[in-house]
Amino acid sequence: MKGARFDQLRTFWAEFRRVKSGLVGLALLGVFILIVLLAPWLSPYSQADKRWRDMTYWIDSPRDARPLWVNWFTSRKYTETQTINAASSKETITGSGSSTMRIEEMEFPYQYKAGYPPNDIMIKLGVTGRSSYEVLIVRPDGKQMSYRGSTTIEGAQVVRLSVVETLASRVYAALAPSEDPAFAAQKDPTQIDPMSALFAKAQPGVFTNPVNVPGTYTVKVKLALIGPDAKLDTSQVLVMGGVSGILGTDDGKRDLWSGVVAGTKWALLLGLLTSLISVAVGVIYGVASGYFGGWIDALMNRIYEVFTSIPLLPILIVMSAVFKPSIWIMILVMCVFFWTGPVKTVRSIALQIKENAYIEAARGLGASHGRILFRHLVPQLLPFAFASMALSVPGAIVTESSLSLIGLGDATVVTWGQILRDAFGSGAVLKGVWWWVVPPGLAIAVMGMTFAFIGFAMDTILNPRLKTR
Amino acid sequence: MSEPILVAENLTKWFPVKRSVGQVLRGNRTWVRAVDGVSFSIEKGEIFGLVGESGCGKTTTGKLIMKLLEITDGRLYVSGEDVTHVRGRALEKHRRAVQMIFQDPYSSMNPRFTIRDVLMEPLEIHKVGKDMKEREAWVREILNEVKLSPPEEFLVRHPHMLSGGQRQRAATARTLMLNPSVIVADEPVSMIDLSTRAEILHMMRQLQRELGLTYIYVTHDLSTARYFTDRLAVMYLGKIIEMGPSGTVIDRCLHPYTQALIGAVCEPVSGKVNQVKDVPIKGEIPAATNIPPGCRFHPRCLYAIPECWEEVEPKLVDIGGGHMVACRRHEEIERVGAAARTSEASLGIRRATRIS
Amino acid sequence: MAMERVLEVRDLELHYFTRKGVVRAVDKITFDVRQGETLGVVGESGCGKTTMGTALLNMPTPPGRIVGGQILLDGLDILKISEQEIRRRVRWESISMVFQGAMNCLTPVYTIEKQMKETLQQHREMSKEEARTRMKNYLNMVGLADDVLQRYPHELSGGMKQRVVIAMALFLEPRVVICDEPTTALDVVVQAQVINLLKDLKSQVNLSFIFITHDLSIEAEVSDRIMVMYAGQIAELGTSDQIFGPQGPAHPYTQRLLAATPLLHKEVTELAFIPGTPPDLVDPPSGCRFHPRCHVVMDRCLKDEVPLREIEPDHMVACWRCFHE
Amino acid sequence: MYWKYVVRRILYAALIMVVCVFIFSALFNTVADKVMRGQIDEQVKGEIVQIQKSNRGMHPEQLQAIRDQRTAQLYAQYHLNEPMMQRIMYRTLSSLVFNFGTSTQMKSLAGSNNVNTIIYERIPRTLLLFGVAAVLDIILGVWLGLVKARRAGKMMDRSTDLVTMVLFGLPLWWLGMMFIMLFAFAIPIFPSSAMHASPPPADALGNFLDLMHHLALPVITIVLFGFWGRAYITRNLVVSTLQEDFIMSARARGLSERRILFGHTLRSAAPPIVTMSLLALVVSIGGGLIFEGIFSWPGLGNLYWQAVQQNDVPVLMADLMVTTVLFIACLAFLDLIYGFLDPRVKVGGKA
Repeated sequence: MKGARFDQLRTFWAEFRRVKSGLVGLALLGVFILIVLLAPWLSPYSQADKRWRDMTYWIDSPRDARPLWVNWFTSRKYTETQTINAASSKETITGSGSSTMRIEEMEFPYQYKAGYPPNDIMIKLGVTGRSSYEVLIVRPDGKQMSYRGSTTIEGAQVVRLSVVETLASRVYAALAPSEDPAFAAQKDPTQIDPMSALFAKAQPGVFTNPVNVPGTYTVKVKLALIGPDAKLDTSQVLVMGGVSGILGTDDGKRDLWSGVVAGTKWALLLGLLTSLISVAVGVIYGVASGYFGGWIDALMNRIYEVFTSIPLLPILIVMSAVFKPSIWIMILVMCVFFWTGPVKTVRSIALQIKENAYIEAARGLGASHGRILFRHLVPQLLPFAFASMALSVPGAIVTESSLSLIGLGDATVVTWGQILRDAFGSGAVLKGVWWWVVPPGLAIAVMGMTFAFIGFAMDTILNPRLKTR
Repeated sequence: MSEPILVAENLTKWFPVKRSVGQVLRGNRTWVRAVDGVSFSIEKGEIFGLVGESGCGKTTTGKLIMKLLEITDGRLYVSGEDVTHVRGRALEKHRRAVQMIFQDPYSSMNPRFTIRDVLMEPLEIHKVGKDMKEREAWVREILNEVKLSPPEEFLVRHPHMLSGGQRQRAATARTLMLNPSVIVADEPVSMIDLSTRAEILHMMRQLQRELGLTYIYVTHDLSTARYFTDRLAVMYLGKIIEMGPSGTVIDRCLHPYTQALIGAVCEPVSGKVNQVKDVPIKGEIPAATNIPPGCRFHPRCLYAIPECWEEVEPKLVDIGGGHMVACRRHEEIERVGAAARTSEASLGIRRATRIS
Repeated sequence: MAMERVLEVRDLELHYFTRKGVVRAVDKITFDVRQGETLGVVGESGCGKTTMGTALLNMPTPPGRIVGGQILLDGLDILKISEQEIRRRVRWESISMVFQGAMNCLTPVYTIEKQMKETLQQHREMSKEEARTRMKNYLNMVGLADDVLQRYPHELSGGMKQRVVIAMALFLEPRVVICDEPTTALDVVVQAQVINLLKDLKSQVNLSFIFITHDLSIEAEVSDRIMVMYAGQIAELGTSDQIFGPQGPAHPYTQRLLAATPLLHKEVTELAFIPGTPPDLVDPPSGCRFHPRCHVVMDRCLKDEVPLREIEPDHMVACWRCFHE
Repeated sequence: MYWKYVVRRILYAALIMVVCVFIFSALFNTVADKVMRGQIDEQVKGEIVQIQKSNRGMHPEQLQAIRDQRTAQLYAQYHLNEPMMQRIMYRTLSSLVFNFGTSTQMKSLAGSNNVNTIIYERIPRTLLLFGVAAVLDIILGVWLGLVKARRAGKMMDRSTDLVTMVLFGLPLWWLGMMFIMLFAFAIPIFPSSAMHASPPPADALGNFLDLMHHLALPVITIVLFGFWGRAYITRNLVVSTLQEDFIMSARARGLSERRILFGHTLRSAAPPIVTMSLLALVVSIGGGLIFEGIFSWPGLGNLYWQAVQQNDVPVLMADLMVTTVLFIACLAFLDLIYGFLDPRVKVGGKA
């Protein structure tokens, strides 16, 4: 008996193998499953799933960065994001006891390779205890600008050069002499873009039409550690580039590749779970309705019709808006409306099978309803059930992402819909931030396609009439 | 005469017709009178034929005997026990005693089952046999019985890997699994090629002799019924209108409907090409929801007189030799028909063959 | 009988190209149809008789293809002319067909009138009145009332639909009408009525019928000549008297088939049967295709393919036993 | 016969509608009650302030009494103190007569906060957008389906099948986003949002052209997204109808291929083609409503966005009810078309 079952599977597989798109679908599904399994190794931010909305987790990555590979296609390159460790450091100790002060002098050389200037430079000083600092930037042409932290701070120091206002004026001060004097006189020092000017050639137009100069820009940091307990661990300079990671980042600095990878898990999970539950319910409902017939069938038909008369997404929107469900409840609610999918077909197939004499023969032999349903009817419907399961996965994923898009998703998980919502909400579409909008949508589409390929392939096997040869 | 093994008394099956809301409110109830008071008794070891056109209720009668349908009215006795409304244990017993062979060999077995699964199913349902080994041995024995040998070769096959004839053998094997006493065979050979038809009937008859089975042979084909059955009942619109020993019913039929049926049969003898067939009947069969008053055959009958629709329906009466007919004018018909019959009987000439 | 030959089929070959291999459904068959006769084609399921019928209209169902032979209609080879020519000169104009399962042969969304008129107009220029009269005439001829014209197919019973289809097959007055199992799905009484109708029509109109069925008894009722097919080939071809007469058929297959048919008015204790199953036409047996099931098989039957030869006037047989060499 | 069928189908749709409205009323009873109490409390508070202003000397206890009395009166008026079942029935009834009360946040164009007004001004816009799209979708879909059926199994058939599958799991609104990025920004030929330019052109023709210009991109998106699916359905139905006996019979009768394809095949397959395509379309619109939000098309779908964002429960509920009513009406309409096209329903018989 086991052998026979296996035999049927083998013939099914032999048929399936002939449909190329089905094989492509299976391969893609394999890729998605691999992505889920290898997520910790694939994504640079391994906690992306849990800390997607935790802004502190993303502090180290650039904002609004394009994907790395954009540079392969543009003539003017975007700066890559990179971390620079101290090239040299020098320690001087003054005073003793409670008035001990250690001066750490560190140099961070940055090789700037022309193209667009970095978005930002962030200096991270891993300090325990009290400290104050001074920053000096030396350009390849020798021009320098310095900046001193205004107060003494307890704990780690993080300096983001782009938002330090005084830096703008220092840059201005250093470069204004080279600028066209007439222009320089008009310009408000705080209105210049410090980052582009910092990396621009000192010549007229440095503020308005900067020509970026490649070379070594050195960030020199002088850190004063105050008190005997103050210690310095590691210090780094992060150059926030215009490109980062496989898919870039969003305006919350989140790495989109990590997001898409994390979303894969949820898409697969909610898609498969929803389709599994709803198809199981639908198949059993349809089989029972067709098999029992009579008033049971009539009643079940009425219930079915009520469910199919309710537009799916609107009711889900209102339910989500009112009850604010978690993703698990959402899956359950989707099932409540998704189960109707296979019912009609299953019922008509069941009616057809029921007409076969072997059902009557089984009854004549004294088989119970349960035996007939689960030994004769349901097994025949399994291939159809698998096909309709495959075909209802994309629906579930799209429904979830639609709900997320409108702001009703479960905010504690990262789904592709959530990413798209953030993108749409922050105007990415209107600003043309394509690397934020395209990947999650494409992921939904490809996953949908994966299951469509598999489902349609099974469908052609099941409907020999549609075969063209 | 031995003890009757199966007795049907006024067996009736009415199906309710689906009604619109309006009809429900007006209290109209219409029924399809599929089987409308059928009585017969079958002796052990007999082959009893039920013949008629589609929709005459012959298959429904078979299913009532199988108790696949609830009996609306009347009584059914098997081996002297009333099984009309049995349930539970008694129904289980009935299921083992009465089995059925279905018309379509292509649909009477689950295509996903192997022959082993098919034959094991009755044993599993009724928990017959101590273990798999005993069951399997029994399955092999039965397969040999129906000449599907060697059994090993057939056990692992799916129904679609068998020919129509082999499938019907397997279906027969299934009915034998539980040692039944009565087998209802519903058109067992009508969908099988002519060349193998006789083989199946031959096998069935052999089994009947060896195992002492009783058959109820349901068919529309008078020729095989004549060949295969001992006794024959002709049904029209849910009622038996003529019954008796097969040879008598066919050669000396008295009911106008039986005459029409027999006239309609084609036979492979020469010289008929330029003859118009004599089918003494008019109109089409009425719906079973709307059975004509009086004799239900009168609208199509060429012999009908006002009495036929004005008075009550004629009962089946025995006119000697177990030949029963339900027609008020059977005596006149017999007188008219006697002359014509002699010529018809001469058609059954033995054919010589060139070889062998 | 030296009647005019309406249709001559020469070495017709039709193969189905399936994944399993080439199925030789019709394998080099040769026969003719004469003016005013009914030619019966009989055989078990899968012997190629229906396929042969559709081939005569040059309308094989895919994946089938006519791969060889000639079909001569009054001397014109219809396999050589264009699709448009076939449509104009052959289909329905010269050869019409009553398909198996005539219930499904009427388009469900049109009234009978529309379907009949459409066919008429495709082939004949005639006024509305003329068309109407003609349609009514033919419907009356098959025993139907005029009001059938306004009905949709689903409003008619099986027997009525069968009659409509027959009326349609006749009303262009073709040379040949192919009837493929026209009575199989019908009840005995209705079947007899349809047979009577065909007999009646045959006496009224002078055209030829090809009557395809699996039931020898029906052939005995309607056909002047009978062609017995086995495994895509002709086993025997003879007149009704030759096949059903006291002498009996010549081919062992026909003999056995006939002996397997029970007779109504005769007490028969044992019926004959043919052991085994029809062969797989992807890989048919060598020599005579019937040899594995034959009860009088000889050595020669296994080796040599057997030709169809005339053993007496109008009687052709493909059996080594019957040839006296 | 057909009219009897029409009446029955419409009555049945009405019944289904009542059941749906009842389900919604029961499901969202608690929330709706809470919102209503909030609105009443707010209203009473306002009235009390008015009373306080007009007679300043009023005793706080007296004010409290008036307030309690007024609240109780309004509660009674809106059946808020009755048992739950009765409240649900009351809500069902008032929904059925399209009495949805007042919104909490949103206003109509004219500034009314009557939910009906808010909803009604949006219905025609949604119907315009999806109606135009549906017509184009069906025309293109059936055309492509026929082309595919005629070349079943050929390159063209398979490649369009591929497109159908690729688009199968794609959210319509995402395609909308892509098209906006492409055709409103990268190559700015269409406006990215709304129904009219602001300010709208004054003359009627200009106004119409402006509307068409704004309509174009969302309609193109819907049609490009959907018509493949319609083609797929049409193709499959036509291919399986082509295998029917009556087609073989028609061919044997010498009818031309054109006549067989259009006259017999398409006409016979029409009832299922029309209903299945329309059904798929209606269902996809049910799921694609929020697509309006992407284009800021001010219809019923966009209303969901706004109502969700402003947490306006009465508007949300009313939107749901109206969408459901439209949906059920569409389904009923489909069956009526089917009945009209299929003589088995139209003239009676088994259907």
